[in-house]
Amino acid sequence: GSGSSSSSGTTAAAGTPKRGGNFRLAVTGGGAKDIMDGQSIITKPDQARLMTAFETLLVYDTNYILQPHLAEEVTQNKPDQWTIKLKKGIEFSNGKTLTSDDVVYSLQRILNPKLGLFGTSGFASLKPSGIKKLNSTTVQLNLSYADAGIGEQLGQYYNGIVPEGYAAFPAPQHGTGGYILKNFTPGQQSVHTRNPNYWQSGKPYFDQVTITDFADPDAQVNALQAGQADAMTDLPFSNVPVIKGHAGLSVLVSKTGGWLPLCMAIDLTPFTDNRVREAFRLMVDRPQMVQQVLSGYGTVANDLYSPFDPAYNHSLPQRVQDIEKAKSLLKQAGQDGMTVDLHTTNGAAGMVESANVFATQAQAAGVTINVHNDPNYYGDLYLKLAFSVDFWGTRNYLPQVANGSIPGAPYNETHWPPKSGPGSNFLDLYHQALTQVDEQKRIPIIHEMQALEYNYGGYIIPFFNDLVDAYSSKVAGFEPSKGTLNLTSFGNGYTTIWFT
Amino acid sequence: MHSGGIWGFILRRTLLGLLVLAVVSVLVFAATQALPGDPARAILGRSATPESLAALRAKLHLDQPVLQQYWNWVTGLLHGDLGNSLANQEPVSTYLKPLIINSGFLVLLSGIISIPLAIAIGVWAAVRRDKAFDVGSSLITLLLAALPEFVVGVVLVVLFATVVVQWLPAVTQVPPGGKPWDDLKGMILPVATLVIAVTPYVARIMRASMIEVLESDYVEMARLKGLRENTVILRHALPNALGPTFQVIAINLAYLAGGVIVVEYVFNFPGIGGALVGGVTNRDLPVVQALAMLVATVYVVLNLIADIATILVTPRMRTTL
Amino acid sequence: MTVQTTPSIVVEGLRIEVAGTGIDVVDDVNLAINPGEVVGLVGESGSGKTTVGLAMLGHARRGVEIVAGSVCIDGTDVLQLSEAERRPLRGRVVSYVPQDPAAALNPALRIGTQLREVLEAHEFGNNDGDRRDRVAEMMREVALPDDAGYLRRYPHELSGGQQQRVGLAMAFACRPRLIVLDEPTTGLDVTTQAHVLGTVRELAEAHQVAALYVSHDLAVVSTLAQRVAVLYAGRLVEVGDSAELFANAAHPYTRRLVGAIPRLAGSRELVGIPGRAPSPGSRPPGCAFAPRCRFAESACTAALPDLRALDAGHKVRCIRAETVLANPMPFAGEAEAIVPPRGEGILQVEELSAGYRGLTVLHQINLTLAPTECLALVGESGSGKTTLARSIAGLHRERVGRVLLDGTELAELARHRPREARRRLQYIFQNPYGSLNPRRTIDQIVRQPLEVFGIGGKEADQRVDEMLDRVSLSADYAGRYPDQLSGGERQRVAIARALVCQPDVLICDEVTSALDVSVQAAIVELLGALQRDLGLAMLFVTHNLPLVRSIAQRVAVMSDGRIVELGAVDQVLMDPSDDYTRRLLADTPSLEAVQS
Amino acid sequence: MSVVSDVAITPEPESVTSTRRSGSVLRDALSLWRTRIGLVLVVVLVAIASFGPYVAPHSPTAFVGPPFSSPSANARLGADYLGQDVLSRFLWGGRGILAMAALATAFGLVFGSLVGLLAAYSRNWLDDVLMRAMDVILAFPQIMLALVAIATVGPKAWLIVLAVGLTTLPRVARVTRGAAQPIVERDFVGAAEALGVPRYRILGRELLPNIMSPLMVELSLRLTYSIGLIAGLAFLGFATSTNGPNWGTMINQNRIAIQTEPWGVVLPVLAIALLTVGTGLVGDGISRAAAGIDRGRPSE
Ligand SMILES: Nc1ncnc2c1ncn2[C@@H]1O[C@H](COP(=O)(O)OP(=O)(O)OP(=O)(O)O)[C@@H](O)[C@H]1O
Ligand SMILES: Nc1ncnc2c1ncn2[C@@H]1O[C@H](COP(=O)(O)OP(=O)(O)OP(=O)(O)O)[C@@H](O)[C@H]1O
Ligand SMILES: [Mg+2]
Ligand SMILES: [Mg+2]
Repeated sequence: GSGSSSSSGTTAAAGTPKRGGNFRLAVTGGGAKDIMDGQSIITKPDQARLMTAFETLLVYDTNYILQPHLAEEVTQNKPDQWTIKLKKGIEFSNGKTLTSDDVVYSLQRILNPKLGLFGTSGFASLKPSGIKKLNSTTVQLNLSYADAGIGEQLGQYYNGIVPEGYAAFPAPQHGTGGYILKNFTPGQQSVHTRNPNYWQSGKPYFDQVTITDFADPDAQVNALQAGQADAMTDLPFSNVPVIKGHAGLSVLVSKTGGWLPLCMAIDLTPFTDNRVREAFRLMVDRPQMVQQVLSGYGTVANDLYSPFDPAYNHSLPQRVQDIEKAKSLLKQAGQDGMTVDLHTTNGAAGMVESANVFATQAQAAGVTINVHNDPNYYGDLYLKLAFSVDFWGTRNYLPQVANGSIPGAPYNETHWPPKSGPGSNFLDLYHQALTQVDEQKRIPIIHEMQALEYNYGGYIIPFFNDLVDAYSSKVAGFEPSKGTLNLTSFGNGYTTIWFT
Repeated sequence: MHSGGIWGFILRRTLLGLLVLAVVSVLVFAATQALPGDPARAILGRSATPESLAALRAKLHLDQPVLQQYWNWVTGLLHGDLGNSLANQEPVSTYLKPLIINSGFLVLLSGIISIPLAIAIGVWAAVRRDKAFDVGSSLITLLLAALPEFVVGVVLVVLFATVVVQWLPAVTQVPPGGKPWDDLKGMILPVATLVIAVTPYVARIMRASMIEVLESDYVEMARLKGLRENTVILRHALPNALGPTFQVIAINLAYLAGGVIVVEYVFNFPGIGGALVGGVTNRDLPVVQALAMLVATVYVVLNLIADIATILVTPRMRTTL
Repeated sequence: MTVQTTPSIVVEGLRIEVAGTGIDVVDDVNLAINPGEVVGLVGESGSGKTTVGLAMLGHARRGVEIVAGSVCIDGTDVLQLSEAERRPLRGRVVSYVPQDPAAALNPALRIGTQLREVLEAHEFGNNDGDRRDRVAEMMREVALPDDAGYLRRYPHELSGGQQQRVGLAMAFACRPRLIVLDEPTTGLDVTTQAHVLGTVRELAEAHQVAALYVSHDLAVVSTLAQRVAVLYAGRLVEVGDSAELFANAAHPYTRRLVGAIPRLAGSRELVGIPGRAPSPGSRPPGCAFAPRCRFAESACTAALPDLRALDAGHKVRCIRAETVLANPMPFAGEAEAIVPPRGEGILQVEELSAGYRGLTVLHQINLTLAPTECLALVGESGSGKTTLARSIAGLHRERVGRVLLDGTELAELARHRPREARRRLQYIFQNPYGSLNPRRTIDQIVRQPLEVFGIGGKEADQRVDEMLDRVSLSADYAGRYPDQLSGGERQRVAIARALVCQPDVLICDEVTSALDVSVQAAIVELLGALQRDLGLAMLFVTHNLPLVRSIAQRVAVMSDGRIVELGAVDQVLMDPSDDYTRRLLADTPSLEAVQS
Repeated sequence: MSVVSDVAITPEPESVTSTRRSGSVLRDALSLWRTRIGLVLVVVLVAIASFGPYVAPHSPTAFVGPPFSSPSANARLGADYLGQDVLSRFLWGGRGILAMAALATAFGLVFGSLVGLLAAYSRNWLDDVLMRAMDVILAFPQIMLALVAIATVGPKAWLIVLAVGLTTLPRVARVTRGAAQPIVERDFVGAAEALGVPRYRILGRELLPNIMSPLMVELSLRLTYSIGLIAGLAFLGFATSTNGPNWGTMINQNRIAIQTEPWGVVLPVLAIALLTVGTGLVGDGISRAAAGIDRGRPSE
């Protein structure tokens, strides 16, 4: 159905928006490998940058419900066919009007395997040949098999709509978004100036957005406190009291479906044996995790992701710590008193901490965990490790599976599913689920998939962490959201926030 | 004959310096070769495919024999070509240039402030030997000299930027294309940290050497000749006391080049420090190599200058060269 | 000698203490110097000469302070003035020539600058022109070139003698009333020394400047000073005309000093003074010399005798002066007949040339040393004595030619020589302060050779004790460290170390030049005795000609790395055939001049 | 040649005129209040570092409350970034740093002085070669060399010790050489050579004892720097373990909350500061007592 074009309201308190100012955002996790691409990101600053210039056909609102954005509406007319209808009069920042050609180009670009883009795997059911332009504002997607997940894919922030012929930075970056890239130095800073002919009237409010990479949260917080930044991502949970106590600074806590899994590669020793995986899942004291890692800013999880998905399996029993059982399982597996390396990195707030807390909890079961904090984690080691920590944002079940739990998924840390034994049918179930248009029929399949991962999977998911960001009270328009990205999807592309 | 002596000396020293640099280059190259992990993969990261890896390796000459690679690298250096950063394909020179300027300015500023300050303190302490100033300053310098600079940095931030008062920015921001001197306020704390790190040591050396000179017969003689005290100190004592200090000053300036690494980390200062840490962790060999060579060269040049300066203030050495 | 009625400087009751402690460095010093008069201040090292000298300028070195007395220059008491008021006096009214010219000239400043700044500091002359002229004039007066080029030189580009003369020029620059010269010729060879002394005498007379000449070398003083004040343990013990003093000294100490001076004429034993001068703090009550004095009686130690006048201008601080005067001056008679060298050479040097970094400083030296003979090697500084000695001892790298021990050639470096050769040939260094390892006890030091030559246990202990005893060091020295010994004692240790392994040949390089006259005499005494008793062959290097008489049978005179004369001592010293030797003898200051 | 007086009246350490034996240097140093204070500081902190673990109320990794919770009966000085007991972690956190610093310094001192002595004694090509080699190492700032080393092998304790020790070596070597050169010129070395005393004995018995005082000064100075360096590396995140108790790491982990729960930073910063200041004071004391060593002696 159709919905309002504005995906987030403005808090009454903030009053009427005002124009002007340079919004300075402090982000960690960047580096020399920073990029700018309307359809891909490597680091967190990349997310912040992408949102300045690029928008998607659909967007998730603060309650994680899909809303039309560039598209007037997106409908699944047949199990294997979707139709996209564009809004009229939307222009790219270089003045070019948005047409179906751009949509076709964007989707084709996403499908191009050579580019190794984020979205590719989500569109497994779509072949380039299946993308049909009906008229200047309508595009039809003919799938090679039924897929109910396309809509959600079109709402993923990284599947931005780019102009025909688009290429990543250093090529010029022109999107439909609120800002135009002025300059960009990887690992340091990018500056974005207001897009004068943005399609949402009156928006955006800032004259300029400056995104600065920070080496560590400490410097970030210092900058915020010293008034050198207007907002920062991933405020260390431990710092919330500090900022809250600090006049002129506010904390934005968003209960999201974000999660920091401990990833066991099911095909690498010692985790080839599910008894070991089971034991490890039982060693975790999840409430303590929430307490120590998140300072309570999170909710206990049950080794499953996508909590907001209507199809989330609430019937599975909540796992609790059981050291004795864990011990006996390890004994059976002949792994009692084992030692394992756990790799992590300062990728997202809490990644190192949860590794350390887990290490301490594991001691109780006589397991020694050597935590390696490797800054080059995502460069060299990622996806090749037996035991590692990673971070994910809110996403519904099927899109997430597409991203991380099937062969060919770009970020399959656990190397799920197994070739044989329980779980080996996971892929079939996935395809069944996709082809199943009827929601009621789809849910049982998904529940079965979740049960498999719950019992045999490689993920330990102790909690869903809240996204905690901090910003100067000079900035208005932020409000909590269940969405993936920080700062309410970076102020929905810096168009829904302003300086009071 | 004297000047000839000097030139000969300078020549010898320069050659020695070059020799040192040559050896350094070999070491640097060897060390960076020893860095584990495949740079090609490090670059491609998530999106690595066997083909793209192979292609990139070839592009980076990683497939060539080590000696060949070393030769390419050195010849590159001599032509001012530092190769391309593995992390972001741009030339190392363009990537490092702004950072070097930033760090350079930081070091320079710290040097310009700390060295004269140190000399002044040292001289005055020696002149007022065992008086209040001497005792006080020598104690303070002693305490400060002992403190690691990251401790100093953290304390300064706490005092002046966050907890106690918030007069100064806690982090230094140099927008790309911007110059560090645009935001001098942001330079205060990093510079202060480095100054505190360097001044005490130099001051103590200066004091010691000045005292040694003040005790010498010729200073006593100068007094017995009825010269005014400031003539005695400025004309007779100071020049002789400076000589031995130059080496120390040089070493400390070179040390600054290392000190920045930590300080830049504390203040999130965009300089070679961050680049080095990043380069090391990203296996960005060209960057690490370039920085190592840069710092080594700075060291060698500074020492050369110090040697020459020492010669200039010590006539005796000119002839006994 | 003209004694003027109005002395230009009068020192009274001067007392100087080690700061803070009540320990006196010098006390009760009274002196008067007339214009144009040169007064000698003589005393052993540590007696307080420099301290007194500096007090003339109202200056006390770091750690000592002037606590009492007055120093009146033309009526104004320097000590009463504030530091600020003294400054204009220094260099203008009273000036100072330091002990060590090399150290006293600023290495970083051209000598011209250093000369000119004195004049500038005291606004001497109306303009730079005057001052430039004055500097040139001074340079001429001290017989140095006055051209701009020379003035642009740095101190290190001058020889020791030249540096000292620059010092003099500086001192005389503002035509002061009083000038204090602190051993200005120590370290200079006799020839240069003679020049400097000459200059001083002339200038003092020409400008009617009063001069206080500080020295530990009586012979030198005797050639220069009209009156002499003898300082012992910080107190004046005798003051009088030099001739009078040397002819019949009234104080036992003065007598022993005179006796300790080697003479050119008449070969004779040297008699050193037993014991050592007490240092500040450890000075005995009563007469400080009493413990070393053979005239001493109980009264001497009871109370400090005061300085009383014997006759006009002759004062002495001794209650037994009359008795002393009754005795003849201790000029011991002929030494026992010198043992004639027997057998042929034990040590031969053939065609030996040596140098430093290519620059040759020794040219084809030929020498033969017979067993039990003592051959003296004399020559002024820089003539190559040490180089030769070191080459023989195997401590010098760059050499050609042969050194043979009992006919067998020796390797260049001691390390490559056979153990036996190393044992038989021993070397004693010029400076006892450098040749003993400050971190090892006397026992360890003396024992070292024995260890090297594999002698240990009982025998070693016994030999060490024996040796220490021979050099008359009591057993309790064994446990001490060198810095707890006096220069003389150190040199004794060095001798003990050399002799403990019973060598046949001993090479001594200026073993006494670092020591006071009295100590020097004692050491020479000892060496002579040992050489005779142990039947050593000895090569005795020195630049002190008179000393040769007291110890050697033959003497070789060296000049510019060549041996210019070689013969029996009497023959060489009495009628030298080489005129370099003659000049050397002429320049050598000696007491004879005064006495006859 | 002038003659020094035999007495050594020492109104002030720096004007000592006679050679000091290392023993007496230490004694003199101890008579200086700064040395005493320094020694007290060092002793106290070494005690804390080495015995702390035995008196620590909790395991350094035990959770005693929410992160950065304020001091309570259970956690006297509050909890750290993970809710671990700050006090316990502080008590545990000195050992590693201290041990590594000590080892590194020892390494640098032993080999540094060896190189220095060799260079000074062999007044020939060997001298040049050795010193140039030192120059090469010196050309890198200590921290840089350590960083590269750690990057190659990872933050292993032995590697950190080695890297820090290696960067200490040339600095010690220089000082040793400088101190030994005048000694080598002294006659007693010549005397030993004339006797044919073997080289190693000359190095060990004639030279080494005479440079003890500068070496002792160097020892404390280098220890000071090693502590700072190792703590600094930990501060940069290069510690042997990510959550192991370590003063350097503590600062980094807890400085984020310095405003609300300062103990987690203040304690380690204080500890490191006092320790380095302590070693510094001792070093200064020794150098003052040893000052004037080999001065005032006639140079021939
Ligand atoms: N700064 C000082 N502190 C303590 N004692 C001192 C100091 N200077 C000199 N003395 C002592 O005062 C005494 C006299 O010293 P002074 O230098 O005047 O003797 P000197 O006769 O000049 O000796 P020399 O012939 O070696 O020059 C010596 O015993 C010396 O130890
Ligand atoms: N280490 C050296 N390097 C270069 N030249 C030297 C060195 N030592 C001595 N000479 C030169 O060799 C010559 C002889 O020196 P040597 O020390 O043998 O003279 P000497 O007779 O012992 O003098 P002195 O009486 O002062 O001891 C001198 O011209 C001296 O300048
Ligand atoms: Mg004197
Ligand atoms: Mg000599």
